[in-house]
Amino acid sequence: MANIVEVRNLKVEAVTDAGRVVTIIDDVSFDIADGEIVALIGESGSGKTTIALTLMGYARPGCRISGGSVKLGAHDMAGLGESECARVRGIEVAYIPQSAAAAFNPAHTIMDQVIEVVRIHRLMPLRDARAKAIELFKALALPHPETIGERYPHQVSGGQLQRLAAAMALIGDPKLIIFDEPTTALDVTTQIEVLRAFKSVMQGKKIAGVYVSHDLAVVAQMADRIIVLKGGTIQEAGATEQIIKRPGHPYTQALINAVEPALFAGVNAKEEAAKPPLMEVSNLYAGYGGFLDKGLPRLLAVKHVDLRVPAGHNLGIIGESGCGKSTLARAIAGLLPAVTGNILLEGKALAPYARHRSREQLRQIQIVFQSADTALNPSKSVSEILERPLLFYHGMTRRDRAKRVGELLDMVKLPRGLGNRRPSELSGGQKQRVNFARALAADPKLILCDEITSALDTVVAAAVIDLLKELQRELGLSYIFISHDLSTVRAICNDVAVMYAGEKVEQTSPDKIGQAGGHPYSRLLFDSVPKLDQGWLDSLKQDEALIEAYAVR
Amino acid sequence: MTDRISNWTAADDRMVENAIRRGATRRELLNMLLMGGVALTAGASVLTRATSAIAATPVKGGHIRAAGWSSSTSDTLDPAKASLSTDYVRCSAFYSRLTYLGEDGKISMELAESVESKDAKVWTVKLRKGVTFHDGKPLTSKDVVFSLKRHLDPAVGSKVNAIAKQMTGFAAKDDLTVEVTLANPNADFPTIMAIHQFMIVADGTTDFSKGNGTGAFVCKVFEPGTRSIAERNKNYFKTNGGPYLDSFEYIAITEGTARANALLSGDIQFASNMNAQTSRLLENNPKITLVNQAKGNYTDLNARLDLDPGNKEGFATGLKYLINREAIKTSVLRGVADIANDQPVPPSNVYYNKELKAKPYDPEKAKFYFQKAGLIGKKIPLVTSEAPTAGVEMAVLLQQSAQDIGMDFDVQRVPSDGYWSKYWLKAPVHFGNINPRPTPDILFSLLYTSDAPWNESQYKSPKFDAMVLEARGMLDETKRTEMYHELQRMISEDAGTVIPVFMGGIDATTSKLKGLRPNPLGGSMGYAFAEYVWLES
Amino acid sequence: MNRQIIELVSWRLASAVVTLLIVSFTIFLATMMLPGDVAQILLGQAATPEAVAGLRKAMHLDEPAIFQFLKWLGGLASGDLGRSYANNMPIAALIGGRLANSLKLAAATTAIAVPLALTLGITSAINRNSLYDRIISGLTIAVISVPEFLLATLAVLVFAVYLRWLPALSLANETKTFADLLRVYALPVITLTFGVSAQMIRMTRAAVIETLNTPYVEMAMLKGASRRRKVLWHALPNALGPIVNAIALSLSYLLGGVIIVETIFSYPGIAKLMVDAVSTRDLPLIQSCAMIFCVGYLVLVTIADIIAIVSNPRLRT
Amino acid sequence: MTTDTVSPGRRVSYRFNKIGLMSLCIILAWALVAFLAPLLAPYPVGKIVNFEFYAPMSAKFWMGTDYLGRDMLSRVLMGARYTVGISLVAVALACFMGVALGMMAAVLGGWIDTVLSRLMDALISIPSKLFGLVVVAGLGSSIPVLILTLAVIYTPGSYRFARALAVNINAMDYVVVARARGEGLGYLVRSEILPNITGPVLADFGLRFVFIVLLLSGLSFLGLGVQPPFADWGALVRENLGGLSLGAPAVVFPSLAIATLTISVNLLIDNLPRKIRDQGA
Repeated sequence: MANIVEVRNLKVEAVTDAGRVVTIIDDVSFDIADGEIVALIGESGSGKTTIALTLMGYARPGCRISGGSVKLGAHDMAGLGESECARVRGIEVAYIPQSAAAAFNPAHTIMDQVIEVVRIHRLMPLRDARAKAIELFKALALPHPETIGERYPHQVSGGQLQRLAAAMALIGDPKLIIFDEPTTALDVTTQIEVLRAFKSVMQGKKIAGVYVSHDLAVVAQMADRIIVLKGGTIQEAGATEQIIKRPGHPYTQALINAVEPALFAGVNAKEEAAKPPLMEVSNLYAGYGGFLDKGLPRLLAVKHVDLRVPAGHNLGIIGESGCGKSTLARAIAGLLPAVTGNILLEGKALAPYARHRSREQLRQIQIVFQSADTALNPSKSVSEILERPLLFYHGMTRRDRAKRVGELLDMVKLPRGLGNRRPSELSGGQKQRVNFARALAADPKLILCDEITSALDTVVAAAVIDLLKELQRELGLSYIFISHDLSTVRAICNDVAVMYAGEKVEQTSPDKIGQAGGHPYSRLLFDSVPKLDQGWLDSLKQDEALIEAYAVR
Repeated sequence: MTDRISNWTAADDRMVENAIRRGATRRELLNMLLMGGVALTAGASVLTRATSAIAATPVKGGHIRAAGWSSSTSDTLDPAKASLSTDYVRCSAFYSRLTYLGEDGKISMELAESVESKDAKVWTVKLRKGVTFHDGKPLTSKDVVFSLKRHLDPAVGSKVNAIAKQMTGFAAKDDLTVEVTLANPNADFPTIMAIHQFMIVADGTTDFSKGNGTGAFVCKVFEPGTRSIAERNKNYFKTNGGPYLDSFEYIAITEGTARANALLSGDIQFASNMNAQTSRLLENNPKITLVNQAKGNYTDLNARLDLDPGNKEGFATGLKYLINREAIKTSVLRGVADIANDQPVPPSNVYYNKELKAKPYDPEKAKFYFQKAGLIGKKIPLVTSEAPTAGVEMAVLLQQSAQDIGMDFDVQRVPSDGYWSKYWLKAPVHFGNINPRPTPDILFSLLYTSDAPWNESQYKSPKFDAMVLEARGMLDETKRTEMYHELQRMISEDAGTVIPVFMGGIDATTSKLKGLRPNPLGGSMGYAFAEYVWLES
Repeated sequence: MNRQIIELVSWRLASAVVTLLIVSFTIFLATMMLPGDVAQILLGQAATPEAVAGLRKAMHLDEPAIFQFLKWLGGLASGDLGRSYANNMPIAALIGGRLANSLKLAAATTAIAVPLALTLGITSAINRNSLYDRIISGLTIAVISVPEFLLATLAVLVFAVYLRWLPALSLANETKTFADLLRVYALPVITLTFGVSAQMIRMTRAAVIETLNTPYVEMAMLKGASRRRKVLWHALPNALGPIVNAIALSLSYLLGGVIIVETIFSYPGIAKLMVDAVSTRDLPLIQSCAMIFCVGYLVLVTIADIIAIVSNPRLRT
Repeated sequence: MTTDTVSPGRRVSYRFNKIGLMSLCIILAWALVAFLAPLLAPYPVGKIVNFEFYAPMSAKFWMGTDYLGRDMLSRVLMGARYTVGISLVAVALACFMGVALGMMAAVLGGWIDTVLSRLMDALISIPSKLFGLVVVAGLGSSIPVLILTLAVIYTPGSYRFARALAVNINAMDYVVVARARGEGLGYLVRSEILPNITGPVLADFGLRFVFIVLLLSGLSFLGLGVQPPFADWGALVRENLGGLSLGAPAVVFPSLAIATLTISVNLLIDNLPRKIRDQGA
């Protein structure tokens, strides 16, 4: 079988803002055979997307292909000029982006954008192109294939857009398609649909592919071969089966271990019922927008939710995007006042508005957000960030604060020297630790963790989870742990509440979730989490009715 | 010797021509030529050439656009309310006065056939026959009574209410005869009637926007704050002379530079009130003619005679010798000024005392007087502002001259806002600014009699007061003239007002526009140029 | 689509009334703060207390000011702008011709400045960092940085005084033929175009470049799209909102901000009218002018919003 | 995308590029001139030093003389004082009011935001030049009146700009965290929001400064600026506009002074170091 892609000694350099040149891809070589799908796997910053883009002769602004060759069929993409590359792009090699929602131009109809490649390269009459696009829509199992093209991007769901992006890539009959984390932004139930559509089209058309992902389980379903990357160099390459079954490199092993963390071995479930609950929420309603006649907000995001968190226990809240889990956290923290319902902290009712709560009450509940980037004030140093709650809640002197900051940094396993840095000088994992340390500084009883690991790479996320557990043991904290990722929740929670469309549909222990007898939505959610098993996707049988009822396509 | 002169160019020709237009005397002109290094005989021939260029015969026809410098939505065609130059120009074109003050400062009759009085108290005005308003209505004594009487009504908002108050009785004796009774005798009544606001409007007029008068032009378009278009009045009562133009448009261009540029680009044919600096842009242009306005406005330095240091004898006289009139004329006002002799009647006035010479610039003499007053070495505050024209520059000049003789003037420059109410007339030594008035009587009773509202130096002289009153009622011209000459002398010698120069602006026209002359009532030929100018074909 | 626009327009109408009331009252207060009143100003030097009082009485100015203001406001509600204090003419008549002149000047400038600014802004965005882009940027900065009156005077000197191609004055009523029209409007339009388009060029360029950094433009490039296509088909429709907004703000300046141009070219527009009105303390005229500027601004901003909605499918439905 | 390694481009410098540095130098030079003007000016500002008006440049009068024969160099140097001084104070006032109110509106929201925003909208709809004219013509031109008028005119723009920025920052998680902690308005505004909008606010400050310089010179052109014999640069240009066709240095130099200042500020904004520009952007 001939190779469609031959990459030799690829080197990519980037210029930093300070003007320094750094090598971000170093000495990478690999081949892709006709019709073969090769996965590039690694964490963020590993250079996987950068490598994939060089196959299109493209380096993002600030980067430059500085060495080696990238043979794509007859062309060396590393050596072509901009206009020559443009002639190749779209017809020989096509790209499916991570976020189709961002990659579709909001100002034009989907059809216009899908057939744009035809227009640019004058491949065929536009009428034929439209017919071909509709064929592709059908092949990708899109609903209303005849008319979906007339819509605008914002009128279709994320999962559909992702498939439409595939149609956009396929329209020019490329020999190679680059998938750049195409399902990362999707909910698990949606992801399955999309993966299936991709797989069937690729198999049908015998097109070679590069599948860029950080998710081994997903890659296992799609790729023939896997290349493991770290820090811009290849760590290990091999057939999919070999990599997931017999990883050679310790880094690969770490990746595999992080996919399915162990279940939480919490305290005995029996004991907890006896204790008075730390936090009790009953019949909570919350939402956004102006108020309607009956005193309910225009957009009700949380409906009739009851929760109970015994001291020292962790409650996981799981659900897909838009299920109201973050709103629930905000209502508890008093950021978004609950419309009705009670929030009791150690048996005492909390006011709906944070500003009506006492400082002591506020201190006991802390909230930690998903995106460490936006959760830390970029203009302050780590010490300043950590000192504020110490001053605010505890009125500590300057010296005590400095001492305590050191202790807090120790607790979250960060070097003390980091105190002088600003958030922009920290890595994602470090930021999330600072974020968490700030919550700890208050000396709280309950920490609301809103998707705190979602933006982190799997290995880093696993380490953060371990830290959380450790701190809980030492400090006797309780967490309300909100996530869309079932395995993470199961790794840390005594109890898991499943939310769907604003309501809590089920609350059970982590080992029982998704088992027969549970709520059907929980089962669907459980089933949809990819397994590190090559045959998982093909063998997965799901209840069509269930998907119809719950999956947000 | 031939008429050919070396180094004599067309530009010099124009300079001489301009000078003639400005009203320079033959003697001045010859001086000018001499300064240019031209022999007297040759100079004489140049002069002839220039004068002949002026003495062309008027031609009828044509249209011009003329620009004043101020205009607003409050532009009005009601002569009683006229306040901006644009109002004066328009009213002068559309209405007529009973009398007219000529270039030489002499009164001629306009709507009146005669204005006579035996005692200067009761005045009989006989009107011309056959004069009609633009709407066809004939002029009668009722119109005159209406026009004069309305100045007394506060609702009219007349600008000359104060002057009009001396008229106490109005009687239409017959259709063409009006009798006006004054509170006190005033021989200047005919001159007062030449003031713009006393123009004659039709009896009972309330809407003045039509400009229905008896003037040389009929109002076609009047847009306040924008423009007016006037057409020649075919039924104008004056049959000899103007108006020559078929029509003229009058607009305002506030910016001096913009006015000059518009004239240069040919958009307008007449630009009024250019200052010395802007004139420089125009003076070497063969297509432009500059005409000096009559000079009557002045900025004066006032030492109050009732306060220190003005009450020390010799101080005011010292100032009169210390002020450098020549320097003010040439450097501050760039030549556009006449040397004045410390009294308010300008040379263009018939009653001007030619014998009264201005005191020369003589620091030593000034020092003598200051020593006499015991003021050498004392710090004397001198209040000035931008509000009186060139007040700051004059103060600075004086300060420099004073330093040379050991006098210490402390120039206090105060804001122009509120200058007139806060400092003028009040500070011991300060600057003032006075606009031209048509008669010496108005000037004297406004500025120098003991009860004068604006007695700038607090000059009080019973002899002066009595003579002003006597002169006002005096019908014998010779005696009156003598009295006015004496009054001027008294002011010049005794009052605390130092009047260094009379100032005036410059009107600029295209060289094709002829007939423009200075007039004591103000620029643009006393604002009545439209009737008198003509366009060379 | 229509519902959205109707909603916007009706919301705008409602808030416009509030805004107009605020502006009107602010202007009223400001006018009250000004020293002197119309009677005093009209009398000038001859303003003795009796004379002022008499004239005030005759002009019905002796009523309390707030009463006059409310009367004017009431008149406005029935479409009557009242009469000018200064010359007793109906305000509508005073404003009519002037407003038409101002609108003509604004329209002429818009017709030239907007296409010019869009072309230059977009082309320099396409050729970003090229020599062309740098020249345009340099020129726009230079033009923004120079006072308008200097530009205007220079233009007069060059085109009217030296070259004698164009008239130095723009007397709006001089236009009998189309050629006249072009000549009369040329200089003020050139001056205004300079000032107005420089801002628009910068804004257009910035807006286009900002959209060029979006993932969908990167995607277009990965589809093989040319620079032109990226800018014109992908970036521009999405940059339209901010661009139109910038244009609206620039154009709102053309109604009331042209006082200097009106002064230099003796153009009888509405800005000069308002300045006159202020100098004579002509309350009804001041108010009416202020209302016109305010309405003009609101109309432009609303049009900009409507264009932004129509051009954006997300807002359209 | 979050990375778990510190990406190499993150440490950015406060260094100016060449154009930025040059602009900054020019601006600082003018500021220095404004400060030291009375010491630098060779002649008194109002003094007629030469009987020739519009004199050309000479060793005695470096920038020639003006329409009255006053030394232009002295006038331009002193003009810096008025132009730079008045504009700077006015822009500082405008930005202070605008930013303070804008942040307050963004943080408090609700009816305060609505009322403030509506008020500012109303103010913005009055053409700035006319507003300035009305006030200055009415109250008379003095330096405090000029400063206040200019400040009021440019406050709504600054308000809108600051509010838009602050609304974005206000939605950031760290502000939400601070709210959840129970922090008050003062802390939120001062510590959480302000430090993160300084970059753009600084750029806006510069831009507004340019507008104010130009508006001030426009007012001077209409005779409503600084009153003679003192003059800001705009007034200097206006006074000597008659000399334009003579090519008099008296009109060229103040024009150049305005242009160098405003162009420098514009260029400085365009070439601000990344670190400052990105602060909170």
